[in-house]
Amino acid sequence: MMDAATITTWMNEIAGAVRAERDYLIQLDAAIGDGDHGINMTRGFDAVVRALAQEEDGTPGKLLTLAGKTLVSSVGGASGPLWGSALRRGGRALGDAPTFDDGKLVEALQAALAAVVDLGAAVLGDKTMVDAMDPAVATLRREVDAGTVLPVALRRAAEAAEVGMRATIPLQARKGRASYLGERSIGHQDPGATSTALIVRALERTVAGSQ
Amino acid sequence: MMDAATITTWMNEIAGAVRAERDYLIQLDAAIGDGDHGINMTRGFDAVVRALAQEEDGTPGKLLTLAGKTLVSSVGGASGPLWGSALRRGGRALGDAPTFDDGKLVEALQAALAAVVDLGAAVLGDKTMVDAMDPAVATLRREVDAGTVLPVALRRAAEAAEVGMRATIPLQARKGRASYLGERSIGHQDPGATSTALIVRALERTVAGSQ
Amino acid sequence: MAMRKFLNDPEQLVKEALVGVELAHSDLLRFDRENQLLISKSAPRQGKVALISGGGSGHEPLHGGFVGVGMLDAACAGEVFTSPVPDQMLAATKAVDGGAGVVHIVKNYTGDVLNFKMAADEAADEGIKVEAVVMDDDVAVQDSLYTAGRRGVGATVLAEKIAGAAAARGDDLAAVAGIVRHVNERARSFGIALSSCTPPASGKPIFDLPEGEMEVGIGIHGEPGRRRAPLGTASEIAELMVEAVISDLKPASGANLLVFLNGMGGTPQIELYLMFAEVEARLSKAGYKTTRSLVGSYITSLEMAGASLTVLELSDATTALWDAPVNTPALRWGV
Amino acid sequence: MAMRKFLNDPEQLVKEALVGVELAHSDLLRFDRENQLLISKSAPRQGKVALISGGGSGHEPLHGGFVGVGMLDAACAGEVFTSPVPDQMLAATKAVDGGAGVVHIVKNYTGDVLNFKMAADEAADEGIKVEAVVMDDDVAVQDSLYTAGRRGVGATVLAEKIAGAAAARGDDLAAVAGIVRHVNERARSFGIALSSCTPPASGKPIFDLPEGEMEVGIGIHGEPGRRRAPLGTASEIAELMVEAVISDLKPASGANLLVFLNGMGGTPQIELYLMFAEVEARLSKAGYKTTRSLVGSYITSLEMAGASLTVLELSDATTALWDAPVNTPALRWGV
Ligand SMILES: Nc1ncnc2c1ncn2[C@@H]1O[C@H](COP(=O)(O)OP(=O)(O)O)[C@@H](O)[C@H]1O
Ligand SMILES: Nc1ncnc2c1ncn2[C@@H]1O[C@H](COP(=O)(O)OP(=O)(O)O)[C@@H](O)[C@H]1O
Ligand SMILES: [Mg+2]
Ligand SMILES: [Mg+2]
Ligand SMILES: [Mg+2]
Ligand SMILES: [Mg+2]
Repeated sequence: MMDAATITTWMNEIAGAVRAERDYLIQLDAAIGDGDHGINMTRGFDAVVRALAQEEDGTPGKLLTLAGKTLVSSVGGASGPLWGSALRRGGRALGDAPTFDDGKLVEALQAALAAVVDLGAAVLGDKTMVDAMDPAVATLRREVDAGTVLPVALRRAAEAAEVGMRATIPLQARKGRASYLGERSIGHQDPGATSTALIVRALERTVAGSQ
Repeated sequence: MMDAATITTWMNEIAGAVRAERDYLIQLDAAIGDGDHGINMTRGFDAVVRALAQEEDGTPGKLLTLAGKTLVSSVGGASGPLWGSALRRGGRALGDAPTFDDGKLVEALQAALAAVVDLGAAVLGDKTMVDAMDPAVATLRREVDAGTVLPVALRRAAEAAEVGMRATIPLQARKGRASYLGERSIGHQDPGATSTALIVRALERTVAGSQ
Repeated sequence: MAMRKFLNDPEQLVKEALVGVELAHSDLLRFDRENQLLISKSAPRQGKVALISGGGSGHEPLHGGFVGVGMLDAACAGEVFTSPVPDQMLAATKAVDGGAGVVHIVKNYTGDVLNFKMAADEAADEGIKVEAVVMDDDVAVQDSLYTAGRRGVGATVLAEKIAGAAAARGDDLAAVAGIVRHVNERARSFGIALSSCTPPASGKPIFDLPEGEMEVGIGIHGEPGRRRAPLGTASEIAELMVEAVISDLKPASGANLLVFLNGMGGTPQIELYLMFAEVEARLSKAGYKTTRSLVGSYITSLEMAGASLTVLELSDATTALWDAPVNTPALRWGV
Repeated sequence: MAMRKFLNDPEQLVKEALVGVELAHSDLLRFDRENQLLISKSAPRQGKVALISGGGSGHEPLHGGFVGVGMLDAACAGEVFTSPVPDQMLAATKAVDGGAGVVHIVKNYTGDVLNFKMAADEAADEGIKVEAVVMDDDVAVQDSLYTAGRRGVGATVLAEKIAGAAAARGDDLAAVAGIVRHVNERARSFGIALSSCTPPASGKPIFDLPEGEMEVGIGIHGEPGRRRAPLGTASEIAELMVEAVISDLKPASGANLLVFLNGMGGTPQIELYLMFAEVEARLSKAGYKTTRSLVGSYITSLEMAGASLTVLELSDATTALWDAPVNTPALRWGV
């Protein structure tokens, strides 16, 4: 079973990961966007870590919702509302319980993906974070349904996210700033898909570390 | 004896010389001024050549005066009024005669130098065109007074101009834009002294060519 | 990390600059530091429709420079090139609402649209009438239902002025929003970059543009354009811009135009006026009448060298609204 | 030769740009192509003292952007960074004289001073009363009788506005010239460059300034400054500028100041406002009151990144003249 500490650790892991890859994300976004993705994600998850540090006795659902709200209120740009709504919706899916199991995690991530799609209207192949998030969630669900232990299931989900991330390279963007480049967006990896892969990897480490 | 053709040829020679050295004069002026001296001199003497081409039956004095007026009206900057007044005053010194001799040439150049000093108030060592012009005129007068034939006298005058020009390098400018640089003007050759040396050389070539 | 910038801490840049705006224009506006807003001293005015806009910083004077009288009631400043967050737009909406509702002028970028949308939803929950209008005047982007669509660029400045005048004379919410929509429909823009710009937080130019080349069809976030081309003469570039804008806008023959020749931040005025003359020559040859014009750097990308052309087809009504008095840090006349 | 410029033929740049100025501001001024002048449509006005200025181009909006009502009657445009020729100043003087005489506002550069002087002499020969005032407000240059003296920089903008208002209200020639002199005496300036600029005719940057360094004590012709120093923070640079200006100006304690934070052409507004806040903090700490301010790029060096600070100690009289209505392409209020 997972609990509030899982959420807090996951958010800390993400904050560390996006900070470590800040310049790389900037560079990817500079190629087909405006070069701020690494800054946005770092600012956002730093704020999340600070917010959660004040809120240690919340339920996992409450913490994830708070993380989402914090992203909405601190990031701006496209990634702020998208990831913010995702985590908020994921938090709501976790409900009020003090713990959650593998199935509930899948449900929460599924809800998070739905929030992104509702808000941003991107479909697979539009060269967005959906291209990493969708296969990750699908893989996780399949593996969990098949009874794979969570650390392994998450490893496969993270691999699926990375495959999806790399698959954005040859695509022409149809959503977000990169779409303004038209054909010039081809040949570059989507920054949002890249940070999404980092976020799934962070979850994998969180769960592996606690077991 | 020299005549109107001497003036026209001299002006043509100057126009050719400053055009050939345009970039060099720009570079010298960029180091301690605003980088336009090569452009100013080229624009000015091109205009002089065009003006004289319309005016072929003037006396030497009239042509030199016209050259000066043309510089005033086409150059701007510091060098426009200075060289413009110089040639105008030189032209007036030549009077109405159809020809002029070595002594009259000295007198005209002496008047030209006086015009520059009257207007610009620079003294020897201020790191200006006066540092090339003054020794050139002094040398020419001494040589002509001593009976040296004009081509030789002019060669020595041109050499004196070049010595004066090079002697501006270690000086700190006290007049013109370069003075704003304070000590940073030290170590650079004055652009106006450099074009002055070109002008004296052009006169030497003019006289040598006609003899 | 040394950039060619006057800067202390990049993370504090926006706030520090807004302090300066408030100090320089305290007669017109105040700075709400907590929400990173510039709010007109004349807002809220009971019964007047309020106008707010906002977006990433780095486009100055847009939007803060247009806060005052006869234009915006408040501007929300995001980090450099990053949309502000919904909390800001919500706070601005509440601060300026005079009971007659608030128009949100939103430039069409995914981030701006999503963040403004969240704020509008919350404002509605709190009982404030909000009408959001999304500006998308940039013809460089091929419009399509399946993409993020066109970007909002220069027409935003014109819409803020024209709709601001409509709000000032007492038009109601639907009318003011309708005027913003009308300006958006009758205006088109096209931009060219001659250099990249360097966002302070990253300290690196967004793209590397060799001398002798230009980016054609840029937006305002320092992003590369639709294509790269050899640098043309002013005359050739003007031709390109006019053709792109006019072929898409298709003004009525002989129409009255407002021509807005905008600098991207690092282009000197002498070049902007040269470009304006080139553009003007083409428009008048095509039979149009430039009855109003605006030349200067009003919607910028930091220190980018470049320019954009915005053409608005004027009606008598929009002409009168353009001419109405305005008093803001960046646009002022009639008062 | 490819530069990052909108340009056709460098030799035609000034004329082509002035055509654009005339097209954009035909309500205010006209372009005399032969003499390369911008002349106010309201000039000559019988009995009004006229004001003209001029200098090299590349400093836009100075001077042409200040031609109109309540400021300059005409501006003479030289080639880029090169003083105009006397014929231009003479033609301008004749065009605007309304019988009450003409004030020449001359920035102290050898070229400008000599060319204006020749024109003034000729105008006097033709029976026009001319009073020339030479501006020299730049404290970076140590004043000395034996050098060319201080440069004329930012105070020129303020003198043109303030004396323009005096002329508009009917002051006589001596009074208007006296006001220009007064502004020059009670104002000081200091400039910093973060990059060089590239004059179009040569196509090369005037100097090479590595990133991480700055030129301290610059003028407005793209020339290097008094010294080169490591690039400081905005805060450190503001300290340097304020100290240089105030220690030389020595305003009365508690004096009212007009603070003019000027961009050199390539510095974005967000940085100018940041610098303004830094300057302001220091001035108010020192007990001065900034009762008027101007922030923007008004006297520039093409696309140079940099800024200059000009501080004018205000009296009630100069404050009222500053506030008086002005309508020019670049400065407008009260009308
Ligand atoms: N409509 C959308 N749906 C899903 N993801 C999107 C959408 N638009 C943009 N994104 C994602 O957002 C990322 C960019 O985020 P960021 O750089 O932080 O914001 P901005 O584009 O506003 O500067 C893109 O790489 C893309 O993955
Ligand atoms: N007061 C002066 N007296 C004599 N020569 C001067 C004076 N001031 C400047 N000069 C000369 O003018 C030259 C610069 O000319 P130029 O670059 O054409 O004009 P500007 O300085 O106006 O750009 C200097 O190199 C110097 O030789
Ligand atoms: Mg981005
Ligand atoms: Mg020079
Ligand atoms: Mg962004
Ligand atoms: Mg010059």
